[in-house]
Amino acid sequence: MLDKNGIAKRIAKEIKDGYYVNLGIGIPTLVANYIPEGINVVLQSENGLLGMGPFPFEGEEDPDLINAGKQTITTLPGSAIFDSAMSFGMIRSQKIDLTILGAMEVSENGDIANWKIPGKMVKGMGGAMDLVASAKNIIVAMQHVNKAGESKLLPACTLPLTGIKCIKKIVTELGVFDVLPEGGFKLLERAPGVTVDEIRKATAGKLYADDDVPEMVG
Amino acid sequence: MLDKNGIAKRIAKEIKDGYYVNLGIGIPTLVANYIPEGINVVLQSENGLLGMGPFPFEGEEDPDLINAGKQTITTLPGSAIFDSAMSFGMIRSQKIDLTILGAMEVSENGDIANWKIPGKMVKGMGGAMDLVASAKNIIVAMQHVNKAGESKLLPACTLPLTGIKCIKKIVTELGVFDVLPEGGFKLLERAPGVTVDEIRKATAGKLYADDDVPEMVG
Amino acid sequence: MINKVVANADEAIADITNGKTLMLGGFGLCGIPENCISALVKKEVKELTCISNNAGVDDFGLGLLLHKRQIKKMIASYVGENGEFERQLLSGELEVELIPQGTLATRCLAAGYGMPAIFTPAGVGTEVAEGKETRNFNGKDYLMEYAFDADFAIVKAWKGDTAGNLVFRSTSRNFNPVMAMAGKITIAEVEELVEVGTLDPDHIHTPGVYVHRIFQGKNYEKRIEQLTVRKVD
Amino acid sequence: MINKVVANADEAIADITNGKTLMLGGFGLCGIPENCISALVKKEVKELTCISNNAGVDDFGLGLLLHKRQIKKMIASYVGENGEFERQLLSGELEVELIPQGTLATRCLAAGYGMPAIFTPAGVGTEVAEGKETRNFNGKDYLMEYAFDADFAIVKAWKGDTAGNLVFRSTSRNFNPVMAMAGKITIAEVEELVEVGTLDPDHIHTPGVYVHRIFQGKNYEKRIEQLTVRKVD
Repeated sequence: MLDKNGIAKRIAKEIKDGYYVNLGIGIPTLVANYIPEGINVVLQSENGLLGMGPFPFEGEEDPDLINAGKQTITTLPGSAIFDSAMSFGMIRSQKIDLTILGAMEVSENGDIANWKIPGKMVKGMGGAMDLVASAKNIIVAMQHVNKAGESKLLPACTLPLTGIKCIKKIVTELGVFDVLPEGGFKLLERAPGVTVDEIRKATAGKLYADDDVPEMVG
Repeated sequence: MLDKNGIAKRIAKEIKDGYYVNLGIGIPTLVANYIPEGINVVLQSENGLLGMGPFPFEGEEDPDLINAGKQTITTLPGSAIFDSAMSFGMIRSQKIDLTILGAMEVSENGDIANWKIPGKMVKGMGGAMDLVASAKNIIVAMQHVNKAGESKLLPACTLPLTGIKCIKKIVTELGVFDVLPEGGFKLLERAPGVTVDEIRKATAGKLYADDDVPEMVG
Repeated sequence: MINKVVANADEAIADITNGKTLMLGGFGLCGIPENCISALVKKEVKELTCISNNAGVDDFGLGLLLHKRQIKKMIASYVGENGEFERQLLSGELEVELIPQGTLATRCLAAGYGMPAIFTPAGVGTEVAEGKETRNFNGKDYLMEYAFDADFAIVKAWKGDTAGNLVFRSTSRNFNPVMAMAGKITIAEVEELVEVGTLDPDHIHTPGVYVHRIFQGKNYEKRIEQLTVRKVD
Repeated sequence: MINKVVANADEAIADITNGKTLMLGGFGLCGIPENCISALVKKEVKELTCISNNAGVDDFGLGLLLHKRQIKKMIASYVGENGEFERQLLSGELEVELIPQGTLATRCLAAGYGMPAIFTPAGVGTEVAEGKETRNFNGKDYLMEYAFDADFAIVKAWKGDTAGNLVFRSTSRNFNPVMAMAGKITIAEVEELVEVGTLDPDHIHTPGVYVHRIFQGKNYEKRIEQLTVRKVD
């Protein structure tokens, strides 16, 4: 079973040299810590920055320089700043190679719900709807089941949707899954020590698993 | 009767303090020479400049700094440079107070033709169609009749249109005319030494002229 | 050049009356027009519709207007950091329209660029699409979204000149330039007001033609919402 | 950062083959990609569709490609300064589509901003509107115009860094930034190629994400089309 950092670490392997990547809030943010050495990657923050750097050193924080999570950050040599229209312009025109974000639910046809729980205070979708509707490659990083123990990989989402037919891959504490074009979750890798049966039990949507699904390599 | 500079000088009186103005090629360009003292006006050039200054001094021309007529020009303190999308963005959103341009024909309902003569080489509309479709206030500067002696103020344009129902005012060598919302040319001022009859004779479209149309004041 | 300078925030917002629609720049608390917000609080203008990516925090930014019940309707993409907001929303005192962040930005752009509507895939198949025209281009569905129609845009820039040309600093740029283009009347407050000729024409983010009033703000607090730092090793 | 540097124009355009659609920045002869145009002439690539505001003059700019009959179709707003162009047009050798300048710019913007179509009033009621959808918004008619779909965009900037960030100088900016955003592959030639970290992130006109290849050009002629000067008194 993976912890949050394990999920982030596994997702980082999906990032290829030369990628522009948008990281959502939560586990996705941790992915930045595991980008392999020697790989040139540029992080986009949708409030208007390409080339997001690490947090500033204490005392060097700049209130004018934040990321989409409102955290103080830094730029890097080669960074570029732009306005919100251009930021979502480049997202819509698919200049961002990979988007990684969290989810409350993903359906077996790739729908995602991650912004609203009826009856609870709704904070808003922020840039999530734009990102999922536009990105050519979206990976979801999330826990496999919710706090009530219910599967988050579902035949159909029960919560209000953020986007439809858009999620390509999911990484949870239990494994790595492709969302198949024809529908269904294809188990690609098991998390260390996790069996296919355990994964099947935790997955409400249709699960496809070969007999010899490999265990994730650390 | 006015010469080209006279037409330009008369049009310059229409420019009010605080106006952003786009000047077309030809007579409109001359208007810049007659903007009254003490009036603050900013000239827009649609290739991407607000605050167009005079021609450069000999030897100080900069090939990177031209106006929409491709002439070398200068900037002024307070000038701003932008790309073509923003330039026409501000034109479409009517941030430009006044557009002055030439015409081959204007109809009594405010249509304008100024870009194409069938059978002749067509150079293109450039920014003219955008300007006439968007500007809230357009003045045409032109000769009253063409080289064949035919009126250019017509019941309906005979040449391919540049825009429809857009011209508000016309200044020719013979006088100043409003294009009435209900159709027709309303003579506001006669050029020095020109009679209403002479104007009527040169105007093919419907002309409204009071008995006491004033002569233009120099 | 045309001089756009007014004395201060009070003068800049003097004609903002009850019931107007305002756009306010900023992302979180970054790049918000602090002086104008304070002046709006002081003026006690009410029943405002505010278009802004966020709604401030309890005691800063738009939270100050919420606290005084001056906002009737909030159009935003994310309103998560504000307890008073939540209270008013749940009690029905406050109308809220949540729209995708890119749609928010592009509806501003559309207004500034004289485009009555734009097409975006954001929200297709979700409740955001309800009641909206969906249209397929090249095999992909898009929603048609309308340009905003705001009475006033209020933005905050780093530097500005007397002709209204604006330069923004770092990510405090965010929504400010697109909103500056979108207001029927645009008010800019700047940290430093300079003479014309000081700013490089090649590096002006918002040309003065879009700005109707400009003034030098004061006492910028620039509060940080999420302070995240590294320790020096 | 991601390194986008290629050695020269020949390498930059190596995969531009016959029949491709190219966007080329510039207004008149101002800000045109001189090096890439020369390389295209040398490569003798043919049957190009060129999207550019103008078509150069007889012996410079796109006129060089026209002279060698490399252009099959020209999409432009104004083509007035070119005798060879006129000859090929009248003889039927060259297809020409003339479109309003603002429509040209905004169809580039649409491509760069992922908007499949835009609405503009330009051309309503004229032959430009033929065959196009007209739609009324708020009492005014607009044409729906589609985003461009160009295989390559070729632009010229003043400075650029190895990550592809671009800065333009004065009115040589014109169509270059919007075309840079619009190409499936974007090639930038620059007068000065600098290391990352040299350009101010706040003053980059085109972020590197839009640029796929960049190289330092040479021997810029920067020809002036209409030299207009004042005499020193």
